[in-house]
Amino acid sequence: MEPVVHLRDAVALLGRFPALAGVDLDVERGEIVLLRGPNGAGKTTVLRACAGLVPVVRGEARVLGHDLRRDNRPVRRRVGLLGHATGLFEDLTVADNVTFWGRAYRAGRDDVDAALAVTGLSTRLRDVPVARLSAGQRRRTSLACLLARRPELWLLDEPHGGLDHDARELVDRLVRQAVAAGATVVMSSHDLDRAEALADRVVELAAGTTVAGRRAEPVERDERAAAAVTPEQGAAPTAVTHVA
Amino acid sequence: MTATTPAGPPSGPPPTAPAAGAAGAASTAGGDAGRRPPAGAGPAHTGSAATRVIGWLALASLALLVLYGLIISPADREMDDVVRLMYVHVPSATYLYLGCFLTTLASGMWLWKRTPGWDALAETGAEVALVFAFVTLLTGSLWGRPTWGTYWTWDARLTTTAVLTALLAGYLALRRLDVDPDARSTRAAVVGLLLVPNVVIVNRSVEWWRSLHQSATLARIDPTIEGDMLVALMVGFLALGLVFAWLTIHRFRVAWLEQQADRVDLDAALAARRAEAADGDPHEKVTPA
Amino acid sequence: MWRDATLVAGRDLRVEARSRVTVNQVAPFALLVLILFAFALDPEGPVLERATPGLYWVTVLFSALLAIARSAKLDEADGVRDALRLSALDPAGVFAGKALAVAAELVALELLLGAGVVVLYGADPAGVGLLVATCAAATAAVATAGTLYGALVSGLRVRETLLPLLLLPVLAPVLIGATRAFDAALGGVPADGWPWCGLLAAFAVLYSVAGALAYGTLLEGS
Amino acid sequence: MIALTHAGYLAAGWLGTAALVGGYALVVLRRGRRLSRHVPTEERRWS
Repeated sequence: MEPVVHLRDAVALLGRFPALAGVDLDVERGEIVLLRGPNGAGKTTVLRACAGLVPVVRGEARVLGHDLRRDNRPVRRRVGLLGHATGLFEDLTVADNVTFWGRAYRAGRDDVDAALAVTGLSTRLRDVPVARLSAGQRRRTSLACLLARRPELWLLDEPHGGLDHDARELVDRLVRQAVAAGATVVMSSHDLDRAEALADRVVELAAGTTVAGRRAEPVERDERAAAAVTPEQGAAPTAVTHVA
Repeated sequence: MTATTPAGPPSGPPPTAPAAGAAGAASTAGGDAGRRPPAGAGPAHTGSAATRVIGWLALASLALLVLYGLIISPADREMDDVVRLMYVHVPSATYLYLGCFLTTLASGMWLWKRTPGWDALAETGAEVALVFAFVTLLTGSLWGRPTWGTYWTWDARLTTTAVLTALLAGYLALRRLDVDPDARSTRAAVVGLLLVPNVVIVNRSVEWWRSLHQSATLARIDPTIEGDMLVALMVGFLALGLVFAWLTIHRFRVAWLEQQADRVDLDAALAARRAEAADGDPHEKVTPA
Repeated sequence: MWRDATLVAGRDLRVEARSRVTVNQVAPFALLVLILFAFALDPEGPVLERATPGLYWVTVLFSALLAIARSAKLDEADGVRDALRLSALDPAGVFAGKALAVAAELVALELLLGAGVVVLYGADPAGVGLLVATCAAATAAVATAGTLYGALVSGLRVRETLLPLLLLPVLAPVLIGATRAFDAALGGVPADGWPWCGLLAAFAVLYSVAGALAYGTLLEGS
Repeated sequence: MIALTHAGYLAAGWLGTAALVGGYALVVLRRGRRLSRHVPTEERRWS
């Protein structure tokens, strides 16, 4: 079966800067893949490129069976991106925000309510303006927007960032539920212990290129510990398989 | 930047006929130059055999214009010697509109085809048009002072030209921004596409405004031009047309060079980033802005 | 498309209702401009009376710039543009919705300014049909063109200065048309005003079509 | 006297035009020369 994500030597630009200088990435349906690498390695840009938000200007890029370089429209509606930016309207309440984006994604009333309930936003925080929320609460609101649209491919950029322990557990639980329901997940994280426990596989990026973790490479479990202890050896080939 | 165009290889197709329609000879010459296969060494400037010919022809016809416009042709019965400003004013106004038309056409084509040559042509048209707009306003008001007794009057044509100059200035301000080149081109193309419709609307409304509101407009003096005066005007059209073509081709090549320079930068940056990945220490890596 | 338009318009107006920037800042600003004009031109003389339509529409235009900038800013917030691009919303619908919301704010402003002109300048509203039609057409023209140019400059660091530079020359015909039509309605012959109404309507149609077609492209070019 | 002032307007118009167009032409030429240094010769497809 065709992989959900297939990038081959993909190049993408931020302005004039080649944020991606040749990324290889293959993700099969139902996988949870962790992108790992130092700041500026291109993790965020890979996720945005997979969503069709950053054009891939060289190389191959196929997501959910569509060529991103030809037409990214059918892809965009089937992916969900949880980014650094929340995409929320400060003056509107949590419920207003989730309802608006839910309707913008053609989600039903029930999906919106369910998403609010699952993220614990259906009670006290429901009618609070986003401007008054903490960073973690905003992240939860974004997560509710993502849930409401029920994407086939989840693209999570630092999903654990700025969250307390309970909220991190919530993220992990939602990810596992989504995968159980047939979704695929690509994520980046600086909480490596937690993320690697969640992920099936790690792909290592450095300076906008894939340095380890291509599908074809042999997978060895033992290297994970070494990589976690000395993250500055990010360029060293490391591929990890994990049973979640 | 050429490489960010979604379709087509980053090298992009050759520019489609710069100065298309500017002047018959000029457009074929420029087109040939643009389509020549990348063999041999190009010069270190934007000149070519064709532009040198156009340049010399332009200088010669400008000399002819001085001869006819300032010496041979007679003074007008009503306007006296200031009529000689018309030999510059009328052609430059015409080429101003031609430049705007070029920008709108190229903007539309860029939005459709997304080939970098059209983007360069759109920028070229607007900038050359702005130069001719200044010439038009200068000669127009200098002509107006002795003829109408005032440098400026709310004449329909003058007002239209003034608004058009503001529109061109806005368009070029948008083009000068240092942002993502592809996004800038797209935004500029939308503004450029609306340029001619805007001019038409402004012209209609101003024309109407003056005729409805003020019956006693200054009598416009449009004498029937004939004889040597007609010849002088025709020479003016020829000379400024050659100047327009020369400027357009050169400016187009500057825009083309800018795009190519961007692309070269991309290749260099790509190589640098790959080298960084191959042997880089993560601690030395700089986070991109 | 219309479903998306009402969704977006509802959101923009809801944000407006919550933040009250138009009510608390733009509206007082507009009235202030009216008062400043009275200071600049002798309020007792005939100048103010003759200039009333022009002053009215100049004030509307400047206030509209504020409303348009604010409307555009709403969709350039962190991540909102990405979310819009990922959503199933029709770009034409988003454009229509934003234009509708701006138009609604403009209508409120125009009513307020109309009252201000009557009270402060002693204008005598006659030819009500023409006045209403002119307001409707001019509002549509300003809202559509403004939303399009607001999207054009959104996300740029220099948007505050660039928006007036790009938009005001474009709106010059609207100012002329609306002023002439008001002139005709207030003092002259209403029949003279209707062609101007037609011009304004044509302008609004042009920019509705252009905006609906271009908005998706502009959303992409981030 | 009037003819003289007219000559002034004329001179201002013609010389101003020459300055504007000539100055712009020089700017364009110089930009072209400067940029040419940064672009490989095979991309300068004219001669």
